[in-house]
Amino acid sequence: MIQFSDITSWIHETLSGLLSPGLTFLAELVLAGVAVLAMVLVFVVIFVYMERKVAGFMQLRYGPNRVGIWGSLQVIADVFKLLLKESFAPDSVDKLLFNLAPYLVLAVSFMALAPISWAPGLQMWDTNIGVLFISAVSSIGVIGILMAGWSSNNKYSLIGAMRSGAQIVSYELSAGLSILAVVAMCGSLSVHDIIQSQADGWWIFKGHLPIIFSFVVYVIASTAECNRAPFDLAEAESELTAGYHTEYSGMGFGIFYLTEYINMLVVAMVASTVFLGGWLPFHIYGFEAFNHVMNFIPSWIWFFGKIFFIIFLIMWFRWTFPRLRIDQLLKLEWKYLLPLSIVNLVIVAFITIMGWHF
Amino acid sequence: MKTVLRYLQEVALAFRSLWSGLRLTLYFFTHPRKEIITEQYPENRTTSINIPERFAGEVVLTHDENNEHKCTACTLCEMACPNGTIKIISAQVETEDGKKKKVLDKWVYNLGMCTFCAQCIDACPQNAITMKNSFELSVYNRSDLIKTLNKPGSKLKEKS
Amino acid sequence: MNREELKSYLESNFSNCQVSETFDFPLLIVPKEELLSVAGKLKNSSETLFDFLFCETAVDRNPNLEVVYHLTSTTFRHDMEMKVILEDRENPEVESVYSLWQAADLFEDEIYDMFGIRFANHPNLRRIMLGDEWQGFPLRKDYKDDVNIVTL
Amino acid sequence: MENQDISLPLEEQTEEFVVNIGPQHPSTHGVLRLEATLDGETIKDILPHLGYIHRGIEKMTESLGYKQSIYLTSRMDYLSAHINNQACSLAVEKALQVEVPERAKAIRIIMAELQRLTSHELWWGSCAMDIGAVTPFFLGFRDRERILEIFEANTGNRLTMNYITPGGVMQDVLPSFVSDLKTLLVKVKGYLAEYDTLITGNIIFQRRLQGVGVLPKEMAISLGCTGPTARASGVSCDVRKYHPYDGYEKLEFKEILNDGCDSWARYLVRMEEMRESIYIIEQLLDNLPEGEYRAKMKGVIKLPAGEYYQRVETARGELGVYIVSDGTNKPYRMKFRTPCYSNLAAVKPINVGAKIGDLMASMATIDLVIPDIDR
Repeated sequence: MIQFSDITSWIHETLSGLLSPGLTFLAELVLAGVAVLAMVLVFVVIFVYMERKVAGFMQLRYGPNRVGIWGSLQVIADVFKLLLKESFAPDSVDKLLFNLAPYLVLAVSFMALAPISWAPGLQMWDTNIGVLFISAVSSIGVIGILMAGWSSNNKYSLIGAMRSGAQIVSYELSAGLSILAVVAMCGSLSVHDIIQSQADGWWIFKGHLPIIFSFVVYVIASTAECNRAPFDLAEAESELTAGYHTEYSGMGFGIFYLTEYINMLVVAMVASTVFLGGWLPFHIYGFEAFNHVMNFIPSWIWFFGKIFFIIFLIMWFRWTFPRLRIDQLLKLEWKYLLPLSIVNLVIVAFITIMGWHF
Repeated sequence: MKTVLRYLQEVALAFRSLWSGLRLTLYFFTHPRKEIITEQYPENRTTSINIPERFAGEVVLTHDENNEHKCTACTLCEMACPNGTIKIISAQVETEDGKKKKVLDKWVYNLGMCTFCAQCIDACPQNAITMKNSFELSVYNRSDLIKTLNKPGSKLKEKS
Repeated sequence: MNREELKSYLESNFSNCQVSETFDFPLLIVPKEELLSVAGKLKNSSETLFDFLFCETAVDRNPNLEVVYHLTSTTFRHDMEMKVILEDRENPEVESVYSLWQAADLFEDEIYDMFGIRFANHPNLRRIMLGDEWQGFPLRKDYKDDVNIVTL
Repeated sequence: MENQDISLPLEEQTEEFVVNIGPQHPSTHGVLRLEATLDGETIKDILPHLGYIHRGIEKMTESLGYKQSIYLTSRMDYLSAHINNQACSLAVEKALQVEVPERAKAIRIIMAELQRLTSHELWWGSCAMDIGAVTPFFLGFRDRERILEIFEANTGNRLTMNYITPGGVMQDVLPSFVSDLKTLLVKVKGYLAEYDTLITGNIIFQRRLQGVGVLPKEMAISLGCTGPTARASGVSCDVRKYHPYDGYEKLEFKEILNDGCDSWARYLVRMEEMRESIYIIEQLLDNLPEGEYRAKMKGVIKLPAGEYYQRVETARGELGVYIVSDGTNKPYRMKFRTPCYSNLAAVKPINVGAKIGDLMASMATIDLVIPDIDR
């Protein structure tokens, strides 16, 4: 079977044969960037379609079913519509910040994709602080949201942005702490090492109750970080019409929409990497035949399958639950999730020191 | 200890309440054939669409097979209409025995103004008009909404 | 109290008001100056306890204007109607009953908007439906529409 | 700037923030404009501005006849169209002293209670949507659709039926009416159980409504609130009990009261009212009287001169019809005391000091229909 590492090393060798080392590096950068961009856009298109279908089926309707087979081309049509629309800026906005904000948000969410390991050997940047980098970078996005809300010169936008700021700053903590639990167990921040440490079983299975708890906390906190319902206070369409992107139209709005799905992708990737073994197959200790069958399924299917599972969870929440109020939201974080996460981390540290995990 | 227990019980109850909701939406998600209720309108217009007999679509002046209607041009429907949808234009004709008589010339019906309240049908002493259950009433031109309901050449049905 | 009892109660207790009846309720016609004292008595007297103003409106009996109050009691479940007749058509003004029944706030705004009756001591009298730039008071009988949409 | 707290140091003084909620806003469900003064997320003051859908129905009735005015009333509270028509018809019948046939009365009550069910189902969906859950909205509409199908088959229209008319009802119900309703009611009971699983039991939903928008009993009476809004504050005000019409006095039903006073109490009252409506319909279905469906009346109605007041219980509260007649075929003055107009008054006092999210929650449970406010 062809390994992704073979492909990457083949590209590297071919390019080195043709170009000088500096140019090779540049060419590889461009290639990797384009590849990730294309990959992510394909993912987002699938996610948007999936979201609409999931929402439709849960709400007793079909969802899009007119453009293409089962409405599969609806998203493409919508992207074209957004591209063709005028990106309109009202008179009273701060033009520079208003136009900059969507791109800042987009850039930040792309940065968070850098240390992700897509498949064996297919990783852009295997840094030793990978997980830390992702959680650090993904919280910069809130600056873009605040910029959008402030520069729009609209009261709804401002309230939405302020809510979003309060929310992301708070939930960043418990998301970080729940990842830290796994980091404490495997002893490395590198994405590659975390995946390798799960070769004999995913952390969610071999980490006892504390890691399961961390997983639950992480899913809750990351839903909040993505501004998805039931934590979609920044948009809260029944209160603030559309929150921080009320004034955006055309592709400006399109980019915010895109970013929401990229953020979901990042969150799902981190969750599947840290808790569900990344691209590693599902193994049961002792059942060699079963494990062999599992090994036969390609690694990218495993990875994408886990991503889609997490994404489905997040969508399922969105189309079932009512929204929280802002004070309840902050109370949930500061009074429940954060203290429990800290206690959990202490327990995890204790287990790790005693060597009780598998 | 008791408070901790009660606290944990509360948390468990909270999760259970959330889970029961999730289970319902999951049920909807996994049983699309049974649960989806969307009407696929343009496709089902000849098959499964259900328009009740009494559905108030538009007013029609019933004509029988001899192209005769029952309207005597008494204008009660015109008076009963709350928003001036109906205009009865009558003509004076001379009958064979020399008497002047009012007959219907044009029964003008402005569909664009009609609210389908059926008061005209209620007011008609001859039962000349009824509601038809047609529902695809849109036209491209607003003037097409103003209809003349009596068919050309039709005449009053003689009382037998 | 049933209707007859209420009527005789009103007759015996409010001597300077006129008592009659409509199809549904006993009717008390109150002089404009005594509105607040009579209404206050009706609300607070332990025999009547009219604590619920369920409707307040006006009627233009050209040339007089009438303000009509419909009262009920959540304790005794008897109803009555109270009327104030305003003879000044140019500058009609009557005391607001907001201090007794807060429901009067919106009702009186609407009456002012539609009939031009001013209510003294109303907390926020404004043209609630039509907006400040509207000329005239539409529900008065002498109001002339440019276009009457009904008889068009 | 005049409301600033001068005792604070300059950098801690904050300006008030005036936000127009509406006229086009997803959760005012129509064109209502609330001018809200905010301090951060907290509401300091609310001033409602009305009239965006004011059609002057009261003025129009003065140029129309009685029958034609009745059809206008379905446009006020479009979710209680039957009940609005019933109110006017009752007023006219009372003035003319017409005896309505028993069958017509029974049909009227069934239709009115079905109407209350549709209204509450729609309210349930939109209430949950205001809190942020979108799926219930579709469930509410699905269930309402089933009842609208019955309306459509029997009356010819779905929303503004103009079915109840002075003297009875416009046309007799279909022969399959009773059996249709029986299958429908079984379904609706299942739907109500679904509502409870999805939303009523949900902890987030409960926490969003409990203790929010508290309307004390005295305030509810003083503000003139009626309907479920007042009954959730413990004010007993069901017109069907105190001033029964069309034969409600013969039926057995409870007036749903709750002493909670908050949004959660209002939610529970409405949910319980749906069950009570089903119970009322069930009592009538088994022995629907035979006979005429309409009393004979003249083509043009003229009321004797005088004043008439008729009240009924719509889905939102007490609807009063005040007719002043001068003996001609047109009303001299017709006033509609609509429930939403009075309930609107409660929006300000119960929301001052609450959060914006709470405003949506308490507005949703008061259940305002804007055309009913503006008329």
